[in-house]
Amino acid sequence: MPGLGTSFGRGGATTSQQDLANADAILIMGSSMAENHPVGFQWVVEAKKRGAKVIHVDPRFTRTSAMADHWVPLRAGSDIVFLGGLIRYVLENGREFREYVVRYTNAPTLLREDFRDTEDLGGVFSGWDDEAGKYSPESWLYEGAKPKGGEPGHEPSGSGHAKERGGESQDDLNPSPRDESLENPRCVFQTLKRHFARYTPELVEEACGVSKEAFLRIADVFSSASGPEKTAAICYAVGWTQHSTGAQIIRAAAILQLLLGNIGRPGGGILALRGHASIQGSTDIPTLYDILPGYLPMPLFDAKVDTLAEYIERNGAKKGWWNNIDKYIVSLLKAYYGDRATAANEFGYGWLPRVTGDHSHQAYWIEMADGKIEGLFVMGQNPAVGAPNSRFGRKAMAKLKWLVVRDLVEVETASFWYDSPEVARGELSPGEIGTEVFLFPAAGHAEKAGCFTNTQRLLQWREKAVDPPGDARSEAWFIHHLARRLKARAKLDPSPRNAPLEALAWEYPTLAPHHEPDIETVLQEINGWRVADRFLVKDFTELAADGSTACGCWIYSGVFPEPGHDNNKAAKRAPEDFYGRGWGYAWPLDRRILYNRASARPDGKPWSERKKLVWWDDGARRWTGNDEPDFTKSKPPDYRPAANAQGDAAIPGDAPFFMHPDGMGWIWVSSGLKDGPLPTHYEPLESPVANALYPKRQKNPAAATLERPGNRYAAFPDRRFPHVMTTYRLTEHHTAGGMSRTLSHLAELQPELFCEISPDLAREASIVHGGWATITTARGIVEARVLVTARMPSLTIAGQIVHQVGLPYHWGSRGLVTGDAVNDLIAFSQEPNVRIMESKALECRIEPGRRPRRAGAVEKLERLMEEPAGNA
Amino acid sequence: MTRERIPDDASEQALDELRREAGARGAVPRDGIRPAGAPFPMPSPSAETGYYGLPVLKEPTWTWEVPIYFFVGGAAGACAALSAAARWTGADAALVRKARWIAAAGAALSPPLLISDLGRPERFLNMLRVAKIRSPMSVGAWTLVAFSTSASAAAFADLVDRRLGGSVPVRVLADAAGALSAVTGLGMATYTGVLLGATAIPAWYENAAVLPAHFAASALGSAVGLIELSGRSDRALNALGLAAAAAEIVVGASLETRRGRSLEPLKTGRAGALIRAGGVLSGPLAFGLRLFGGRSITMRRAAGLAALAGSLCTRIGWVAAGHVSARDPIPVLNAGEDRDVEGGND
Amino acid sequence: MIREALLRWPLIRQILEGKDGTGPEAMSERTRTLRPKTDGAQVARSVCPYCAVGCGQLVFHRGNRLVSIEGDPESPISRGRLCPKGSASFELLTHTQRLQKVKYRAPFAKEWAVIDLETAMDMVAERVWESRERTFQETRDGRPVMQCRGIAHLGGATLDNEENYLIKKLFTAGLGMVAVSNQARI
Amino acid sequence: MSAEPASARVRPRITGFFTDSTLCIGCKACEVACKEWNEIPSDGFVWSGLSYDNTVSLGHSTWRHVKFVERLPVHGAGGFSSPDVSWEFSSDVCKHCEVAGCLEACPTGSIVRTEFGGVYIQPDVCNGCGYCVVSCPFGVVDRRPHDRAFKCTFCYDRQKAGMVPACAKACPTESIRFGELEVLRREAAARLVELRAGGVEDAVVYDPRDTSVGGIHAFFLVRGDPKMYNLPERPEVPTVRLRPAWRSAGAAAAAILTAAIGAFLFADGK
Repeated sequence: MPGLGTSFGRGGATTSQQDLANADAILIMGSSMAENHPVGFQWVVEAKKRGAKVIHVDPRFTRTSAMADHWVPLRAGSDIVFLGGLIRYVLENGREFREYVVRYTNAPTLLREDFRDTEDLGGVFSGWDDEAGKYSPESWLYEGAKPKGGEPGHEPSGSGHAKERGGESQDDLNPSPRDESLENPRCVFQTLKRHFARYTPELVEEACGVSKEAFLRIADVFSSASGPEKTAAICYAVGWTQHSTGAQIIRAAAILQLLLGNIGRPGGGILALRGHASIQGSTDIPTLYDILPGYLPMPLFDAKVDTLAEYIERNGAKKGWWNNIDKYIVSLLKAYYGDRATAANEFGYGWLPRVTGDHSHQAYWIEMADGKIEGLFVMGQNPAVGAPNSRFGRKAMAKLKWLVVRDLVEVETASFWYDSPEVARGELSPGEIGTEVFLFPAAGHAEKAGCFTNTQRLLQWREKAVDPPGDARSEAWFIHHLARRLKARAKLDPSPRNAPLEALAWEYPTLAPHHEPDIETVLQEINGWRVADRFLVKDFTELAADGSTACGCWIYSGVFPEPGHDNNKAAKRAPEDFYGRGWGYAWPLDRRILYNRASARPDGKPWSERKKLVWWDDGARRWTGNDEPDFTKSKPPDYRPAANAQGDAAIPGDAPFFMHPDGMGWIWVSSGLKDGPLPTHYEPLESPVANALYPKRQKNPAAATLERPGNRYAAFPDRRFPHVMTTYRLTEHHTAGGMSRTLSHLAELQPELFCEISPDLAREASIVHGGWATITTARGIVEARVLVTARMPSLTIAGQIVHQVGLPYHWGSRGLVTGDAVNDLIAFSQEPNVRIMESKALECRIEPGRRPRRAGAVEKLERLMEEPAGNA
Repeated sequence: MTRERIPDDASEQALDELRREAGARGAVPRDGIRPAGAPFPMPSPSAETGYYGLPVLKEPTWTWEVPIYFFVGGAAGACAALSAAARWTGADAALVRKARWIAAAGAALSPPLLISDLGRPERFLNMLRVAKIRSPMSVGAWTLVAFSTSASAAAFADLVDRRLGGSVPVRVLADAAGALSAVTGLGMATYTGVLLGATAIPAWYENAAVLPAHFAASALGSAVGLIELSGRSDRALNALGLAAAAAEIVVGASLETRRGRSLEPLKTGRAGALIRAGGVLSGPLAFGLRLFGGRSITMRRAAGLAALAGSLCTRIGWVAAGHVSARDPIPVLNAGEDRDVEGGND
Repeated sequence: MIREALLRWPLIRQILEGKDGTGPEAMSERTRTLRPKTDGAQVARSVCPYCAVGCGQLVFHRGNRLVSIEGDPESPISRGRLCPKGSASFELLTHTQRLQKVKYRAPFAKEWAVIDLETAMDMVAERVWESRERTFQETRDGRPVMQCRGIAHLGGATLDNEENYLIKKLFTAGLGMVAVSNQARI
Repeated sequence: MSAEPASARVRPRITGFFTDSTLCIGCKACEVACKEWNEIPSDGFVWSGLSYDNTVSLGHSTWRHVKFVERLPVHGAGGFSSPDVSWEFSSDVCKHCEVAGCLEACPTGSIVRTEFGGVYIQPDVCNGCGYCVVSCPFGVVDRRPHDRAFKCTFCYDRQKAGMVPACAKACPTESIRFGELEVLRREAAARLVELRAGGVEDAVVYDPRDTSVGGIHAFFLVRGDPKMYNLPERPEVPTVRLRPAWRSAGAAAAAILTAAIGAFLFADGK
């Protein structure tokens, strides 16, 4: 989420799917929306009917391209060059929305003298430390800003989900030095111009393989949808995020949209298309290691935040919304520890575990491989085929003492000990695997009540229809009854470590017939209440820092303002307007389009009749319009904060991005990202192509390869793995297939794993359509049917032909239809900000025929790895 | 109901082999395996090849009983007609009786054959729920019912008549039944041609006007053959045999001379071979044997045998040709461009 | 009596009405009284469990059994439409391969065993307690850590917000687990 | 032969499908929604290699079928703007012909014309004689081995309750429109004009009304030659061959009778 979070203030899609219908142009990139979000795509079709131009940029001609007005194939992993090219095109041709840029973004803000750009330092920004392998971002700060508390920069253990050290760039400044003429060479605007000066159409052609003509046509179409009368939207998905530069690709899109004035306005915005029912929700209320609900950071051991005061001082901000962090963390602790959380014990802050390192998925999986993890819970996920380097992952699971899997069917994660490829290949055998496995039947979506948060931050409640079959139960039931047992045990053993467990507030009424916890009481706890009388709070503005309120997730506060099912706003089903107010609940405070203050001019009047959304009603002295204003309703456009005003009071009436201390949209991110204040093109961790911009910096220096036996990489260059490989989903299946391979009506639609290759590659490698091919990377080996198609073009990069191999990743060893797990080919790797793997651009080799059976497959791989990489 | 296919090497080889076959023949009608996937590499769809060259039509789902039924029903029907004709012309009563019994035998055999082909045999009576003049299958069903009843009634009455040593009312009844069986019998001999002709399958509907006459001639030929083989050698039968054979020669000649992609299945492959064999056996061969056999009973019986064999081949061949024809999308896609349909829709 | 019997024979109806046997006269009792299977079923307002578009679903059920799952026309996002996966979500909940009992595999065992739910819960609680006892760290160089490193969790993006909340509350705030993760990234 | 073809009666509100391929995203929701509602089994897990089409054709267990017409994409041009069809999707279904071959062929009266103008196989009546299979000019009706004939029911059960057929309800992009036939035909004409104006010159409406089929209640808007989608140029209802066939039958019968009588009179005349 930090790509969006650092740019605008919140790590969520800025717009809603319906609003795409209002766009004049839509750029879909890093996503095949028609294939993976078909029902959401109806709004793109709606926009087409209203005359919008749809652009799809993707290595493959997909079902989305088939519906687009423009499609250009680009080389997987060259996205920042393409977007940088668009940014340069806008700047060079004066296509930016000038007044928006000057008034609503930090483009005019001046930067420090000592900042050095990648263009000056051959591929790194100032502050890079080669030994430590990380940045000290002090020189990225605004001019005159002081780093706050101790040495600047990020603790390595921290991750980008949290608003870490939020706003250090602004606190001591009021206001920051700006040059609204945008002429000052040290202002963000000029720095941006210099930074992207080399991202020319020629470079785009050389690095992306996109013809100059095609690029210029698209640049013109997209940047024309800007200004008071027009807007353009951008849709992306994991085609952008699953890269070693993932967050920065999204940053590039954010910069482009800020320059074109497309944030907070109808038909504008950036729509992040999430792939799971509640992936947004599972970040808002995280099952992640580095944050607490509502994007509050977990206490980092290295950050020396041993006391609550230190935590608030470090993570709060004097200006902007994060000034309220004390209220939110204290209310959360009250929700967690109830009466046992008192001012005397810092509300139990000391009981929270400290983050002492990288505890993210891939990191702890490596610890698992080293035998450091005893037990693992897996709920509704299937890492044995769904996680990167699943071959490494399955072997790691064999080192566990015990494993608990909860799912609807017996997934590969539960059965790895007897039917994984490793068993077939003789690498593992049940007799040698000491892992104790518990496989629990889980309840399906219609067999339990609860809410998902969809891709546009909308909480939608599901009513329970029927009881789950047999011993199937919900995750809530499992956790509740596990908690009961453990707390009972903790009572008997009052050691310090058991204090938090014992203190944990856990009184949820249960319902017949299975003693399922009453989920609405949990949602009420998330909404928050006054501790004294348990009156539910209206919303997070009622939360206090003195322990008088409890709230499980401040950004969701307001979803359940009064008792009774009728007041469960997530369950509301009476849409009143186009944006669907009255249907579900969009955080925060039911606002459907974020930062919509920007849909009005600085003086509060709409930019245009055609694109009006919210505006200042001078008579009523309040903001009003077609959506909930994402702004303090009573704050007039001409409001100017008093010197040393704090919190929201420090935000002027014409600053739409009020989560930020300066209330501006951040073209420049001086704090919060670990790999630079601006996006820069680096090649993927595995690439057959040299970095056309920075020969000395082939790949993102801040990204981690986690290279080790079992997680090997191709060399550069590497003739063993000459082709670019990318993975994707098909409409007919879901992720690794756990919810689709067992369904006959889906399985028959895509019954076999196949690879898509160009006729050129087929000829070159003498592979026949409809036959078999074996695809190998430094990690693994799979076989697939061959679909030879011109939809998967080979591209000319820097004068040489680069072939791309496309692989959907839905198959595994179980289900009605089976196939090799493509994730065996993907490497563990970490984008620096969110530690996501790079699965969208790797290097592979492809040969005709099926892979060897049994042990032969591994032998083939090992023989290949012994060959010299040589020169490609 | 779902079949799971574990892609092990054995099943893969089977599949590849089937794909090769499909590539050669255009389709493999086999459970679980479809013509799809072949031929490789895939032809891209075009106005010329249609959708990846896949069939437009569905193949007939009929089982082996159907052509046999066409043969038996036709022969029996023609027999009934002959017996009636013989009776009216005051020919030898023994001949009439033989013909009646052969017809009755065929009439008894036909329904089981037809019923065993049904997907839901237990529902065969539904054939009598309605009477649809525009449905050859419905007309045929009613014809079969009428024919089976009348033909067996005629034979039975004949039996009773002889037991009682001649009783007028019974003989009247027998003759009435005989007459009815003659009319419906002629229906049996011809309607199967209409049944095939009035379908969407090019090789069949292109011969809508030929098939009924063709099947009738073939039915007459086999009827004559059956009666002769049962020990008769009347000159009249031989004359009728000659006539049937002559008609078959005409039909065969016309089929051979007509051209067109939709007629290919009638001339090539297994179906073509069967149809040609049938044509030769019941046409020139039968004709020659009768013409040059003079008064030789053996030659006439040989001719009768040839006609029977030919008739069977013809029925099997035409049904097989329908399968082949249904697999070829080209005539279906381009039909009607040059030809305006005879008769039209009244 | 016989008249009724005869009138039930479509042929008679056909003749009396002078029809050709292709219309109502040929319809069976079942056809004439045909109704959709959702007739009289109860409806639960639900949401599709696959991707994050968040399509509204109507879950039809009768006597604690699912009847059908369709799109919810009132949803401002999906307007009643569903993709193939959403359309298949009835089969997702009703197909034969769904688990109904807890399966247990003892260390080094070659077979699954089926065990009782409550027993399984007791065993899991036991494992958690022991692993936590073994791997819990209260302080590091005199500063609080309160961390249990020996147990990890994966999953959440397919679960409900309330469930994620309870997981984080028990595992992190209660047990001190830090290795908690799910699919969600950027 | 009866005075008028079975289906030419005037009926109340006639409904239809208008499948607009230019709006289809090839998601196959219609196939699945149909199978889920009508409880149709899967018909096998065979990878075809024909683009993304693995159900390959309509059949006894596939009543909606999405075709994937794959050609050569043009760099820079999306499928929508491209002068050539680059990757076109089209959801096929029973055409519910105005004059329906299967309906006229059915000997049991199992196949009936409903009050909505649809052609419906009564599952409790069909005895699986298979004659409708060879009588459908579009190759839609199919007999399941050792069972009866199957095809799209036009969701007769849903229509009776005023509900939209399952496929049309699920379709995410309104590529499958359901409604009053004549209204849909007008909409299709308008859509065609709009598309042509927008530069999609190769768009055509497929609704053969000048043949004996007399128009179809489930008609299509496709790009390029309909034959690419296996849609016949001039489909004819098989009953147009009844007259020549029966004429031939009559003549043959008469000939046999005359020949027989003649033969017995003169050859054996005593």
